[in-house]
Amino acid sequence: MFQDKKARITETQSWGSYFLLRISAPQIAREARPGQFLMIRVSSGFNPLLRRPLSIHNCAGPEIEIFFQVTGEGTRLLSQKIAGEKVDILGPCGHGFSLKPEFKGQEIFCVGGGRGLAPLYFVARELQTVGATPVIFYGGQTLSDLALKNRLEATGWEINFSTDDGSYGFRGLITQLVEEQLKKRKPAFLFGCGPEAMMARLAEICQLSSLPAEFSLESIMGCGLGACWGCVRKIKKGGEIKYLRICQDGPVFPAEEILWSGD
Amino acid sequence: MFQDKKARITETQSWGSYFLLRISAPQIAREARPGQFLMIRVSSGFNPLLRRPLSIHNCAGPEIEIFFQVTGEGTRLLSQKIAGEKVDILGPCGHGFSLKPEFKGQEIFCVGGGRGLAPLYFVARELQTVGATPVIFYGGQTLSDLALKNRLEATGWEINFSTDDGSYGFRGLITQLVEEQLKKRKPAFLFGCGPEAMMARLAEICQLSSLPAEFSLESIMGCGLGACWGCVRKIKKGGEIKYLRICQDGPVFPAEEILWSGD
Amino acid sequence: MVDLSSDLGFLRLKNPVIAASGTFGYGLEFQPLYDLSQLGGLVVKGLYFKPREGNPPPRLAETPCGLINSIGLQGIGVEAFCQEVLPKLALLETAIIANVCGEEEEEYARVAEYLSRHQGLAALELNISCPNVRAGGKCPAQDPEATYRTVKRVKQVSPLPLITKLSPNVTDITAVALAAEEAGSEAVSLVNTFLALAIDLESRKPKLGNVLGGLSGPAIKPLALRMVFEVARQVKIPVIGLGGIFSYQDALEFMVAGASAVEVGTANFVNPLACPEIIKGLEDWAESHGLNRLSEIVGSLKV
Amino acid sequence: MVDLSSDLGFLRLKNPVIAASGTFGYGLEFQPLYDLSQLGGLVVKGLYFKPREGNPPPRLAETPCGLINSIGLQGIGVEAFCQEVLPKLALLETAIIANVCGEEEEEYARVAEYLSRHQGLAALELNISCPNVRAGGKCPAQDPEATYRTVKRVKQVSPLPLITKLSPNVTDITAVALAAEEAGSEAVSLVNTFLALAIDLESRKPKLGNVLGGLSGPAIKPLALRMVFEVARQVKIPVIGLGGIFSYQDALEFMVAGASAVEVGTANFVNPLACPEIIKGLEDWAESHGLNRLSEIVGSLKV
Ligand SMILES: Cc1cc2nc3c(=O)[nH]c(=O)nc-3n(C[C@H](O)[C@H](O)[C@H](O)COP(=O)(O)OP(=O)(O)OC[C@H]3O[C@@H](n4cnc5c(N)ncnc54)[C@H](O)[C@@H]3O)c2cc1C
Ligand SMILES: Cc1cc2nc3c(=O)[nH]c(=O)nc-3n(C[C@H](O)[C@H](O)[C@H](O)COP(=O)(O)OP(=O)(O)OC[C@H]3O[C@@H](n4cnc5c(N)ncnc54)[C@H](O)[C@@H]3O)c2cc1C
Ligand SMILES: Cc1cc2nc3c(=O)[nH]c(=O)nc-3n(C[C@H](O)[C@H](O)[C@H](O)COP(=O)(O)O)c2cc1C
Ligand SMILES: Cc1cc2nc3c(=O)[nH]c(=O)nc-3n(C[C@H](O)[C@H](O)[C@H](O)COP(=O)(O)O)c2cc1C
Ligand code: FES
Ligand code: FES
Repeated sequence: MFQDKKARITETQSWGSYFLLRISAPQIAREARPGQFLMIRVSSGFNPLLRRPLSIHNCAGPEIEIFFQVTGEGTRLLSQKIAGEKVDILGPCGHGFSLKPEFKGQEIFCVGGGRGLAPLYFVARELQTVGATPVIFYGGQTLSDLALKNRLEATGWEINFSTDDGSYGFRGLITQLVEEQLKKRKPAFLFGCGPEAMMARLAEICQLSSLPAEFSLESIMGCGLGACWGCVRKIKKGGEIKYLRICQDGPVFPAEEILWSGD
Repeated sequence: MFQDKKARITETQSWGSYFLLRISAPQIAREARPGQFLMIRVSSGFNPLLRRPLSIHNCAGPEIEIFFQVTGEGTRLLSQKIAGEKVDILGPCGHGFSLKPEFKGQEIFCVGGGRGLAPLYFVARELQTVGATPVIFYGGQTLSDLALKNRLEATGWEINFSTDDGSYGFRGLITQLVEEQLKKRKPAFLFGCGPEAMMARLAEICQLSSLPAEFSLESIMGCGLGACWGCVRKIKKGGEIKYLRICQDGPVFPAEEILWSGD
Repeated sequence: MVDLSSDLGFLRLKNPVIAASGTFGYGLEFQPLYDLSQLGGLVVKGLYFKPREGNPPPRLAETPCGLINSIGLQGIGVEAFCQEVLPKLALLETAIIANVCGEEEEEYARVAEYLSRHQGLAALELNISCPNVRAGGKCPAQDPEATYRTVKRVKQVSPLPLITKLSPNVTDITAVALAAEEAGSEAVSLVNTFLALAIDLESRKPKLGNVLGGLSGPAIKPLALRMVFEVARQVKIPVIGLGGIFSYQDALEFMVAGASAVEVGTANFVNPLACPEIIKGLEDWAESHGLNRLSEIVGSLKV
Repeated sequence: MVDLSSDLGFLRLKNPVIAASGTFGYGLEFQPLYDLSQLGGLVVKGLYFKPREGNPPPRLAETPCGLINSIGLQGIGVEAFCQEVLPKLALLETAIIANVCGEEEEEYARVAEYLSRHQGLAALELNISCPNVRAGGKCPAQDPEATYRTVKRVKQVSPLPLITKLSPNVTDITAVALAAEEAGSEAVSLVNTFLALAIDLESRKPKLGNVLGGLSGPAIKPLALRMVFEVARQVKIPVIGLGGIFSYQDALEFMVAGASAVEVGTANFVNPLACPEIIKGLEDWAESHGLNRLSEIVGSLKV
């Protein structure tokens, strides 16, 4: 865990409301694991006051990447940063996805909705290095939500796209696409990230197919360090239901431990 | 009085900590008189919260100019604006310098220290149009404080420079230079703006020489409209000493009405 | 067309937006910028019986998202107000409210009584909550009994509807609100400013000539909103909410928390067009949310 | 070398900077980022006797220059704290202070008594001022008598020096401070958070699961500074100041206003290195101002 107060942005890319920043932060990059996240200070002033949690989208040598959608003032300010600017980053925070030795030779589904693809790119890359085969599912409302399309297509991985309006890939929900695929193939695991409703439905599907899965959850965060207890959510752990800290006890949790907000 | 929420900056110039912005604000420019000022919103957020009062440095057709020194966060933010950006300006505020018909054919001393020259450029230009002869006194600690040197020298006016360290013009205080000149010539009036101590000393000199004078005063301002009574200062008016509003009853006051902070 | 009006019972405002006392001068200072008849109402600067000198400058200091003031109610007094200002204000098509001050109970009564004898006022706002005048001492709004007494006394001498303005510098603002209601106040407005201190580090002196002052602006919004919510659940008279309202969204939040109308203070400095812009924003919001009457949302917070 | 130490009488801190309760976890969470032995002290998260579930989320909401929290003191309870956490904290070369909570007087006493039986604590901070627990009800720090009783009771059972943490949600904080002093508290710390509300306009629901929460951060600094100034002039015991301290300048302002030491809360979230940076800033400032002992500036405000 490091606070790099002067991490330098080396590259920026954007697609509509989606942005990708590449940032030089060698200490953080060295420790980063897929599913972990950063706490980024978006303003040097007091508005917004708190850092913003963003998944580590990729690591390349001393550099890390973040991929995010502008959803409010904090992400808007971040989106305005240009290459050469410094940002104050804390990380890597939390516990990431479980990459198990037995994944070797197996297919692993990585299912992301919109900005939810952020942590999955990193996990897919790591899966490859351990000899597993990532299968990407990438859903959005419309083509412009599939901001990472080209980047993903360049990897050579199998990618399944869906859009609600059919403007690209399968017309419908990404969960339907996963469900269909599960009729034909037997992945060893599923990693998911995206809107709550999407993940809840995915969890159901996984349970029906006895497919073990992990999801990366979100919550408003104070510290990102496990110190403030502001980010909690009800989690089933060892039979008990408790408020656990998303930042420290997560953000990645096994599907069976999560209580979905619809529950 | 207008609030122009989208006045466009058309040109910027800077010399070290001094900045000049040219801004298109036709309604305000049409009404502006020398010695009046603007209330400028320097941040679209809440820090700093209040507008900053800045003298009207010049008016040219639909455009106005401001000339300022960075002294804190507000002026720093303003200094970072670039041509093309919009600013929210309120003005023209307050009551300016008295330009009397009897000035015609007379010499008028315009004495400014550092950023205090801001309102004097406009007044000198107007003096010329009424047939008076502006004589500029421009003092600073060192050469780099004489940011407007080239601009002034281009006007053809008589300019008397002083610097504390002698790096340009007379070595010493601008007040000494005025005092000396007053031994030789008889201006009809003096307009002054600058640090409190400089103006206080000038007022003394004027009194000794029976030279009528007006000074532009500063104070922290809330509204600039005469509504909050936050900007007051003790002023002698009709025998009485009262808290008057710098923004509305001033910012320009006759020398004899002002109580200097050293008094 | 959405109905924006706010019916306070004793007074019907064309819309719920009122310019707050002390931030809008005697009302006419903003006239050059827009037609004041657009406003739901306006409260003039606090009035004592006699003219007042006010506090020594500096009188203003900025803080994070806030402003501390210690004007100390410099002002022209009721006589000059009624002669020189009120006749002009009376021509406006908006509710004119006078902010009534006093060193002690009797002065409040004298001011209220004097004002009531003149035409043009829609209501009085009883300023028993100004933190800027009594050095170290308390203001009546910091004590339910003093509030009760002052309101009662003013009601005896003035037939005008009374809005009692509450102080946030209290342990339990609902007790003070209930005292005002009980004593016959037709409404309460809250909050006045929070007692605050700012220090200039290098000189080690207070930034304000009066040492302490009152904090206003966005910084206090969540505190004011909490108090409006608490008071609105306790009293039956209408509540006027204020404290850090800068946008129509802020105004709506106060209404959702229980305010029938709102006052806009410090925002007038930052954005002199704040009031008309908020009114426009409320209208657009109500329209886009399919409301017939904006007042439907008053007190609609789901808890 | 400037002497940064702060002598509270019952406790000598190596420097006046203490990490504030609830913003620094059980202390060890910041260990990966810097050596905690740099700190003047650290106050752990509020402790009840038993483990506590805390309030329903969302538990945090941002406001202009501020943060509202309603954690509701979720925590592990004293037993787990003394077994699992305290032994590790005791190894640090900094003053470890436990924040003592209770549903009622007896629980405060039980927690204090339990903690006193263990090694490693330099002092207790009595948290009678948390706005996040009693729905609608008051906390002891909102009443001088309740404060007196609670402090007295805790002093009976615990030999540890006691710092009573005061609530800003009161009419007169000096009365409460004096009550704490009178009951034997060795120091007071102020302020805890200000009771606040934030509303999500579109859903018309409170932003926090618990409806109300406590406001902290830069927004409250001028209010906290005023209260520290008022209290420091009234009590003889040392005052620990907090509320919106984000920089060494902020810390100095509290000291000039009368605080012998300061606590840093919300700033730890925004800048996890806030505490060591403030310590460094204090040192540099004292040096550049030619001070031998930083404590010379305590209470030096010129009024
Ligand atoms: C561990 C973690 C990893 C994340 N990774 C990414 C990522 O890689 N890319 C990405 O685009 N986004 C990610 N997010 C979400 C991102 O943090 C929020 O979108 C961002 O904080 C919103 O800030 P804002 O100031 O732009 O919006 P705000 O104005 O603060 O909020 C806009 C809306 O989003 C809600 N919101 C704010 N913060 C959060 C939050 N932390 N969780 C859920 N809802 C929130 C608000 O209540 C509001 O409705 C992640 C969140 C977490 C907790
Ligand atoms: C009528 C009027 C006209 C002015 N015209 C000009 C001008 O043309 N060019 C120019 O450079 N400056 C001018 N000033 C001064 C200018 O307004 C201040 O320098 C500016 O507001 C400081 O803002 P800041 O945020 O940069 O500094 P801050 O951080 O707010 O303050 C820096 C320091 O300046 C003091 N200060 C802040 N505001 C004022 C103020 N209004 N008057 C006196 N001291 C203040 C503060 O107390 C502090 O010590 C004028 C002031 C007035 C009242
Ligand atoms: C400069 C200034 C002067 C004020 N004068 C008065 C006053 O005369 N009477 C009064 O009742 N309130 C006065 N107030 C308080 C405001 O009316 C209002 O209650 C407070 O500022 C909170 O609202 P805001 O945050 O919108 O400003 C004054 C406030 C400011 C900033
Ligand atoms: C998330 C959070 C949790 C807190 N928990 C506690 C607590 O357990 N005990 C306590 O006495 N104060 C608690 N506080 C209050 C702080 O210690 C401090 O008094 C307050 O936040 C003001 O200081 P600040 O503005 O520096 O944060 C908490 C504050 C926050 C923001
Ligand atoms: S964000 Fe502070 S504990 Fe999780
Ligand atoms: S700045 Fe408001 S009256 Fe002068």
